[in-house]
Amino acid sequence: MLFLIKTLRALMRSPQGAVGTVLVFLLLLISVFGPLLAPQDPESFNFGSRFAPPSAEFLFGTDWFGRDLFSRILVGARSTVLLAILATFIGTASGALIGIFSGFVGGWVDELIMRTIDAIMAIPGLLLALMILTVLGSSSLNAVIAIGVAFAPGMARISRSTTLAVRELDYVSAARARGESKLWIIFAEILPNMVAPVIVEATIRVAFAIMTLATLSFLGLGAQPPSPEWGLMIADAREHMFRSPWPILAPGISIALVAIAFNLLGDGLRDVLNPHSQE
Amino acid sequence: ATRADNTLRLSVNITPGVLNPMLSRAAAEYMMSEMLYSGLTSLGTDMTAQPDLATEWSSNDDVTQWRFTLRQGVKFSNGQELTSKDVVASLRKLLDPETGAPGRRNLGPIKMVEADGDYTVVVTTETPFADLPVALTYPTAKVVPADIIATNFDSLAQVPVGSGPFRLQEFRVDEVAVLVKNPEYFVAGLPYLNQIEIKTFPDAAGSTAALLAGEIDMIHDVQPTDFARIDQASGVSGLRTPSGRFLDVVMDTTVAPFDNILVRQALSYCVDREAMIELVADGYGTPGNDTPINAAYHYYADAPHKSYDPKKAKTLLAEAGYPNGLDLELIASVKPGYRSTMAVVLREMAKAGGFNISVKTMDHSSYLDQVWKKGKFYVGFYNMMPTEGMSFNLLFTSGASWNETKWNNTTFDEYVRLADETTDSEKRKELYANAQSLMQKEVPALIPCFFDILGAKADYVNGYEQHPRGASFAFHKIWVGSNPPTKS
Amino acid sequence: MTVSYVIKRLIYLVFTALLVSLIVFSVTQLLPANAATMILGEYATDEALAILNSKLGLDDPAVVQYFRWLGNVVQGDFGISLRTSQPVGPTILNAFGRSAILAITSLVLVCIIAIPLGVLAASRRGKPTDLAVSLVSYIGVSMPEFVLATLLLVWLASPSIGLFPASGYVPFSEDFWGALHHIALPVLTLTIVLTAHISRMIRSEMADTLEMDFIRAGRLRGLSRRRVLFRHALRNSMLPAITVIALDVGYLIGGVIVVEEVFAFPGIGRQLILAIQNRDLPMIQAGALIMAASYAVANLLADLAYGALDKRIKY
Amino acid sequence: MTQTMVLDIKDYSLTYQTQSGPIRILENINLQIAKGEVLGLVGESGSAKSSLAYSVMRDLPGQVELETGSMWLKGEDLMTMTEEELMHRRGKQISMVFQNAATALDPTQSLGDHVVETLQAHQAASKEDTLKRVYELFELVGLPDPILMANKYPHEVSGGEKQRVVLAMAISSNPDLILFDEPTSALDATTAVNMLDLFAEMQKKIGVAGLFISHDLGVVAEVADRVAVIYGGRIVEVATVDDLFANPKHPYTQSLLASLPRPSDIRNKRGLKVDEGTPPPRRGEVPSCNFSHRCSKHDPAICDQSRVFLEVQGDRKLACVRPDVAVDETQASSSDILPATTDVVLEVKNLTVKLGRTSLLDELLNKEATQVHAVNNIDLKIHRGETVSLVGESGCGKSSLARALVGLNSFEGELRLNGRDIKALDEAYRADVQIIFQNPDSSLNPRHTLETILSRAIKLYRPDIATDERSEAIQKLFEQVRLPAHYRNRYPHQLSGGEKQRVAIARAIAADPKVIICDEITSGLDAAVQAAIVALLRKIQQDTGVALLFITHDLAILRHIAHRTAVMYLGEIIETRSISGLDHAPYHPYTEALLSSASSPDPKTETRQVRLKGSLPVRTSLLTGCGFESRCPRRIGDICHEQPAPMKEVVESSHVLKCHHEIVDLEHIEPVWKFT
Ligand SMILES: Nc1ncnc2c1ncn2[C@@H]1O[C@H](COP(=O)(O)OP(=O)(O)OP(=O)(O)O)[C@@H](O)[C@H]1O
Ligand SMILES: Nc1ncnc2c1ncn2[C@@H]1O[C@H](COP(=O)(O)OP(=O)(O)OP(=O)(O)O)[C@@H](O)[C@H]1O
Ligand SMILES: [Mg+2]
Ligand SMILES: [Mg+2]
Repeated sequence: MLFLIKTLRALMRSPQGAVGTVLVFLLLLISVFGPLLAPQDPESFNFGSRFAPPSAEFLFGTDWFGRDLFSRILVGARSTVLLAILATFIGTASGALIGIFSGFVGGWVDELIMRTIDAIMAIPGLLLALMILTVLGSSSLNAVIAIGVAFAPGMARISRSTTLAVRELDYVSAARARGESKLWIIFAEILPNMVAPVIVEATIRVAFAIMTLATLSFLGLGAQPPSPEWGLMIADAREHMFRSPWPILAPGISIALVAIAFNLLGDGLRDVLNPHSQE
Repeated sequence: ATRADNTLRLSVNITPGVLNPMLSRAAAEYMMSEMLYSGLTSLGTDMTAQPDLATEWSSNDDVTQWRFTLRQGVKFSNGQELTSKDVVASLRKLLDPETGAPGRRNLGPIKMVEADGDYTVVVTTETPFADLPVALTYPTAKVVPADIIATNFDSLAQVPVGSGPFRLQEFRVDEVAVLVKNPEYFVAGLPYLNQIEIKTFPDAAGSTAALLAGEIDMIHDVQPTDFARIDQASGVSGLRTPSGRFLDVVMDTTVAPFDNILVRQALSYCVDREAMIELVADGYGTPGNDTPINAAYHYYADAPHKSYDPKKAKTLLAEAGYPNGLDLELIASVKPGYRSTMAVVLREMAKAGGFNISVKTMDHSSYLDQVWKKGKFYVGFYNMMPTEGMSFNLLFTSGASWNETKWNNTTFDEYVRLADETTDSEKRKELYANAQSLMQKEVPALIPCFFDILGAKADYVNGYEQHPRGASFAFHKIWVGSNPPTKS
Repeated sequence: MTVSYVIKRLIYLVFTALLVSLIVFSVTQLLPANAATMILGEYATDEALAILNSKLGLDDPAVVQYFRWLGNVVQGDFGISLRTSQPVGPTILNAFGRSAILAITSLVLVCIIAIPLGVLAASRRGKPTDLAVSLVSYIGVSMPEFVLATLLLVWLASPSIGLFPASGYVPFSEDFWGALHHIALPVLTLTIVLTAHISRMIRSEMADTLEMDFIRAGRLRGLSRRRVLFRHALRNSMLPAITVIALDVGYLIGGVIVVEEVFAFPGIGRQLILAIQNRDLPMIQAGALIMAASYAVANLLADLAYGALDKRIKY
Repeated sequence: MTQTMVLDIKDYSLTYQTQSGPIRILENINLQIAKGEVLGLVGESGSAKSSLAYSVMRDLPGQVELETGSMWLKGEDLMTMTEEELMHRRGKQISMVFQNAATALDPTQSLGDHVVETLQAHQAASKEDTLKRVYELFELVGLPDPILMANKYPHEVSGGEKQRVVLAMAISSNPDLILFDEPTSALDATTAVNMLDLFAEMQKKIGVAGLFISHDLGVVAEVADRVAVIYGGRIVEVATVDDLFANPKHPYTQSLLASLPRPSDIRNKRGLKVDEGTPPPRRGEVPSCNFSHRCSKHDPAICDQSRVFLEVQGDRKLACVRPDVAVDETQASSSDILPATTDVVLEVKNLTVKLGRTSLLDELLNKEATQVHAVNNIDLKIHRGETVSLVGESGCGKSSLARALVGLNSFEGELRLNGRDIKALDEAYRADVQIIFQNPDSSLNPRHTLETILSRAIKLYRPDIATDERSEAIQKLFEQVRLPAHYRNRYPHQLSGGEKQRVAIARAIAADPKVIICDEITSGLDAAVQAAIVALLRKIQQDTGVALLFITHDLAILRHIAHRTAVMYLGEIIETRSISGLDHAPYHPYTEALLSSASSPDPKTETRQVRLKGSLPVRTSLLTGCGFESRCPRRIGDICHEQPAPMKEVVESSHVLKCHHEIVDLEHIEPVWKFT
C-alpha cells in the first residue's frame, strides 16, 4: 500500500506520468460507470437523425442507424478497456511464469522452451490471434484469450531475461547457498524483483492490447454487433465512411486516446520504477 | 461507334476461383463460365428461357419429355464441333452425384438424357416438369466436350474448353482475368467487345473509386451504401433492377420455441419492413412478405404487407407461453455484410415485441459447417431463382434440398407439385398464390425485404441490360462507346 | 563471427520453421469446417462432401497429412491451393513479393525519417522539439493501423479529394507511376506507425547512451557537440536499434496484414486471411512459413550486423 | 597571487535542486593549485569530490539551484565562459581522467581514434603528424607496441591499458591542469600501483598541475604534494602530505587516519579506530561546523557561535575552532588477535572448479566446451577460531572457490567438514558453512524487510527455535551485529553500506555456523566502516569460535583480522603463510609483488617497489609450467615454463609456497617494508 502511494506520488511528478495516470484513472471510471453516464440507449435507433453531425443532442453525432455515438463510446469503453486489461493480465501472468520457470531451471528445458517461444514469436501475433479466434469462434472473450496467448511469448522472453539477470544477483545465490526450496526462490526471491519491468511492459502492452482487440473486432473476429466495441464500430462504419466521418472519428480517436493514456502511464512508470531514478 | 480498343474493364468483388463451369458457385464464376461456355438455354431478363445452343424445344403433353434441337456448326475453342453427344455427356456429368456439382438438384427431376441424332437431345423427367427449359438455364449447366469429360475432366480447372462468346487469354487469381472475343462465336456479329478484363476489387470502396477515376468501366455488384454516390457522379450511372434476392431469418420449425406457430407469427409482426429496406438496403429494395416471391416473379400474389405491430407480437408471444418475453440467439455469417446488419436491425425492432435477441456473427466457413441447415435461428441469403417453383422446391417443400426450416407442410407441397406439373398459366397463378398465402400465415422463415440488383457503369458502356436474377449477364451484347474515359 | 555460428543460426532457423509449421498445422486441425465445406459452399450434400474430402486427402489422419505436406515441401512443392486450384508456391511468392515491396519501402522510409527524428528529440531532451516529437510519436504508436488507414482513406481517397486510389494494386512492371500511386497510402500508413515506434525507440536509446560516461568524457575532452552526438551517441544507440528494428519486422508483418485488408492490397496478408477463411490449408501453411522465415531471417541479419558493427560481440 | 595559480577556486558554493528540495553540494570552497603542483583531495564517499571536479570542468550533472563564487583557470574566469569557449579549454588546457576507464571509452571506437579525435578537436594537423603524435603519446604512457594498440578496441585491452589510453588523451594537448577522479580505484592493486608510478613520472616529465581525487589517503600520499580533506561538501583541512600524515589537526582527518591500517600495525600493536559516523546534513539549516554531529570535542558554546570557515592556522589551513583539544583514542579496537585452535574445521584437497556452460546444440555438434579452470587443484585447511585470508588479483578465482564451498559452483575434489567427508552438500553442511557476499546492495533482497531476511535463515537452520521465539532470536542477532532494534521493519535500501553488511553478517551467524566465508565484504566500504566491520567479525569469532575464510584484495587490513593468509594466483594457491611472519622473507615472487603494491599512508614506512607487468591470463587448459611464469620478475628460465612448480615447506610448518626457487634463495630477499 505504502509502495503504491509512493509510486503514485512519484508518478505525478513527471508530466507523462501525471497525464497518463489521470487519463487512465478517468478511463477506468468511464469503463465502470460509462453505462450510467450515457445520455441515451447506445443501441436504440433514431430513425430521423441518421448521420447527424455532433450537436448538443448528440455530442459526437450519430451513426447510420441514428444511434448516439457519444453513448456508444461511453458504454463501449468497458468492453474495450477492461477486456484489454484482462487480456494483458492473462498474457503477462502466463508469460511471466513461463519466463521465470524457463530462466530459473535453465539447461535444455530452458532451451526447448525458448526455441518454442522463438517459433511462436516468428508467427505474427495478429495471425496467431486470428487463427485462435477462428478456432474458438468470434467473441470478445475469445479475443481476450487469443490476445493473451499471443502476448505470452513476448512476456516470457522479457521475464526470462530479467530472471537471468536477477538469478545472478547475490541474494539469489545466498538463498541457493542457504538451501531454500525452488518455489521459495522463484516466488519470494526472484518474482518480486522482476515485477517492476514486467509491470512497465504490461502497462504499455495494455495500449497494444486495446489496439489488437479493436483490430480483431475490425476484422470481424472480436466483439459481436451491435455491441459498441470501438473496433467493431469502425469496421461497421467503413461502409459509410464517405457519407459521414463521425462514426469513424469518434471511436478512432477514442482508441488512440486510450492507447496514449496507457503508453504515457507506462513510460511514467518506467521512469519511476527504474532503480536509477530513485533517490 | 465503338472505342478503338473496344475493351471492357469490369470489377468484381470476389475473385473467380473455380474455372470448371460445372463446379462454379459464385457470381463472378458464373460470369466467366457464361463468357466461355454455352448452355442449352439461357435466361432472359423476363425470366423466360431463350435459345442458346438449343434453337427450339418442345415437350409432350404431360410435360415429362422434352426435345431440344441444337444449332449446327458450333465449335468448341479446341476446334471440335459441338454435337448432342457433348450435351448428353455434360448433363449426365452434372447429374452424377460423384461430380459434386453445386447445381445438380436445381435442374428438375431429370430421369434420363439421350441424344437423338447429332443435333437433337431428349430429356425425360420423373414427374411432369413444365419449367425444364428454364431450369436448364442454371449457370452450371454448361456444355463441355464429351471426351474431356471422359478423360480429363479436372483439366477444366486450368484450361477452359467451351463455345461461349469469349475465350480466356490470361488468368491470375485474385487479380485479373482477361478474355478475348471468340471470332467463331455462333451468333454472327457477336460479341461486340474485343476484350474483357475482369479485375478483382475485394473492397467496395476501391472499385467505386476506380470507376470514378476511370480505371474501370463497370462494376458488377455495387454496395447499397455506395450507390447514391456513384449515381450522382457525372460520367457514370448506377444500374438498379428490382430482384428476388433476399435475406431470410430461418427458424427451425421442429424445435422450441419455433415449433410454436405463434412465436413465428409474433416475430413477423416485429418487422417494420419499410424501415428494414431503408436500414439494411439503404432503400434499394422492396418489402417482403415472408415468402420468397416478390414482384420480380411472374406469379407474385400481391397481398397486403404485414404491419409493424409489436403490441400484437407481445400478445401472441404471451399466448405462446412467453409472457415475459423470449431470449434468442440469432446467428449471422459475416458474408455478405448485410446479414449482420439485418440481424442487428431485427434485434432492435423485436425488442418492443418482447424478443431479446443477441446477435452472433461467424466466419463464413464456420457458418457453413455448423449453422447452415443445422442452426435453429439464423440469417440466410438467397439469390433470385428463375422460377417460383424452383425457389419453393429448393427451400420450403418437404423434400427441398435446402430445407432449412423443416416446415414440411403437405398442403404447401401439393400446391407446388401441382404447379410444377401444369402448363396452364391461370392454374399456376392460383396455386402459387395459395402457396404464398400459406407461407405468410405460417411464417416458416422471416423474409422482410428483397434487395435490388445494383451495378454501375460508365456512360459510354452500351448494350448492358441488368438481369434481375443476378446470375446472367449477356456480356456479348455490350460495346464500349466512342467517348472513352479520360484517364490520367 | 564464425562460420560455425552462422551454421548454428541456420539450424535454429530450420528448427524454427519446422516448429512454426507444426504449430500452424495443429491449429488448423482445430479449425471448424474444412476446405471441402468451403469449396462446396451452400450447395454441399453429405455425399459430395465425403467425395471431395477423400479427393483432397482431408480424411487421412492428421499425422499422415502433416508428413505428406512436409515431404512435399522438402521437395519444394507447396501443393495446390484448395480455394483456387492454382499451385500455392507461385501464388504465395507473388503475394509475398508485393507485400515485400510495401514492407521494404516503408522500412527504408522509416529509417530515413525516424533516426534523425529520434536523435533530434534525444539531443533536445525536455525542450519543445523533444515534446513535439514525443507527442507525435505517442499519437503514432497509439493509432492502430486500421484506424490510421481508414482515416487516411477518408481524407486522402475520398471522392472529393481523390488524391490517392482507395485500394488495389498495379504491378510496377505495368505502370510505374500508377503502381507508386497505389502503394502510397498503405506505405504511408505503415511508415507513420513504424516511424513513431522507431523514433521513440531511438530517442530512448539515445537518451540512455547520452547518460553514459564516455559521452561526458567526450564532451570534457573538448569534442564538438555534433561529434559527440553523431559519432559517439548515435553509433552506440544504433546497435540496440538494429535489433529492435529487426523485431519490428515481425510487427511490420502484422501491420501488413491489416493494411492489406484495409486497402485490399493483394499481398501475403490478404492471401492468408482468405486462406484462413477458406480453410485453404496448403496456403495457410506456406504463408505462415514464409512470414515466420522472413521474421527469422531479419533477426539473423540483425544479429550478424550487430556482430559486424559491435566489436565486443564474439559469436 | 592569482596570476601564478593554475587553478584558483574562490569561495565557491553549489546547490542543486532535487525533487525533495534543494541540496547543498559544495560550500565555500577555496582551493589553489600552483603550476606543477599536485593537490590531493580526499574524503569519504559522497563528500562531493567528484562534484568539485565537475564544477571545475563546468559540466554540472544536476539542476543548479544556486552557484556562487568564482573559478579561475590561469587568470580566466571559467564560470563566465560560454559553452563554445569552454569547448576550446576542455581537453586542451584542462583535462580529466575518470574513475572507470572502461566506461569512459566509446566501445565502438578504436583506442587510436580516441586520441586522434581529441587531438584534432584542438589543433589542425596533418593525418600523419597526428598519428605520429598518437604513437608518441602511447609510448609515453607505457603502452608497448603503440601501432598495434592504436588499432585495438576498448574491450580488447585490460583495465590498466585503458586507463593509460585515457591518460594519453588527457596529456595529449599539454594541458595546464589535469583532474584525476579516483583514477586507480577500479584497478587491481598491482595495476593501480603501476598507474600511480606512471602518474608521478608523467607529472615530473611534463610538469603539469593536477587535482588528484581519492577516498584512499594512502594513494594520495603517493602522488600529491599537498592534500585537501573534504567532508560533506566543505574543505576541512589543507596541508602538505607530510604535515597532514604526521600531524592531522582536524578531528575528521584524525579519525580518518586512525581508522586506516598501516603496515607497521603489528609491530606497533596499533588498533584501528572504529567510527561509523552518519554523513553530515546537506539539506535544511546550514550548520556552523558540519562535523559537529559526530565530533567528540564538539562544544556548542564554542563551535556553534558562527560559521567555521577554512582558515590559515600555522602550517596549514584548517576549519576547526578547537584544534588544540585532544581527542581520546579509546574507540580504537585492540590489535590483538586471539590465537586459533588446532582442530581442523574445513579441509579441501585437490579441489578444482571448472566454469563455462555449453549449449544443447553445441553438445550435439560435438563442439568442445570452452571451460575456464577457475580453481585448480588446491588444498586448504581452516581451523576452529581461525581466520584465513585469501588474497589475489581480480579474476584469480577467489570467488569461484568461495562459491564452490557453499554449493553455488560444482567442483571436483575432496571436501571435509569436521572430519566428515562431504559428497553432496546437505542441510547440515549448508548450516555450518555460511557465506557473505561482497556487494551488500545485491546480497540482500530489496523487496524483503530485514525481519524477513533474518527469519528465513532462522527458519531453515534453527528448527529448534519455535516460530513464536523467532522474533526474539532476531532481536538477539540485531544486538550481536549492533544494529538498532527498530531497523527490523526496514528495507535494505534504507540502510547505509556498512549497515547492510551487518545485516548480511547477522544472516550468516543466525545459523550458528562453523565457518563463514567472507567474499571481499569490506572492499566497497570507506575505511572507517571497514574497520568497524572487521572489529565486529573479530568479536563474533571470539564469542563463537567460528572460522573465517576472509577473501580480500586489500592487503593492509589483513594484519587486523587474519591468522594466516593464502595467496592465490590463476586458480592456484601459491603460498600459505601466517600473518605474524608477513613482514619477513621468504616470499613467493608473486606475494612479494602483491605486498609491495599496497599503498601505505604511513610516512614512516618505506615500501620497496616490485612491479608486475601485463595482466592476469585466463586459464582455459591446464598449464604445463608455473602459472606465474609469464609475469614473474624472478623467472629462472625454461624450467618455469616446462615444469609445474613444486610446493615447498618453509621451516615453520604452516608456511608453504609453490616455486622453483629454493627456499633459501628466497629467504635472502629484502623485506618489502622498511620501518623507521
Ligand atoms: N546530479 C545530482 N543531483 C543531486 N544530488 C547530487 C547530484 N550529483 C551528486 N549529488 C549528491 O552530491 C553528493 C556528492 O556526490 P559526489 O558524487 O560528488 O561524491 P563523491 O565524493 O565523488 O563520492 P564517491 O566517492 O562515492 O564518488 C552526494 O550526496 C550526491 O548524492
Ligand atoms: N560463469 C563463468 N563462466 C566462465 N568463466 C567464469 C565464470 N565466472 C567466472 N569466470 C572466470 O573465472 C575466473 C575466476 O573468477 P572469480 O570470480 O572466481 O575471480 P575472483 O578472484 O573472485 O575475482 P574478483 O576479485 O574480481 O572478484 C575469471 O577468469 C573469470 O573470468
Ligand atoms: Mg566520485
Ligand atoms: Mg570475486
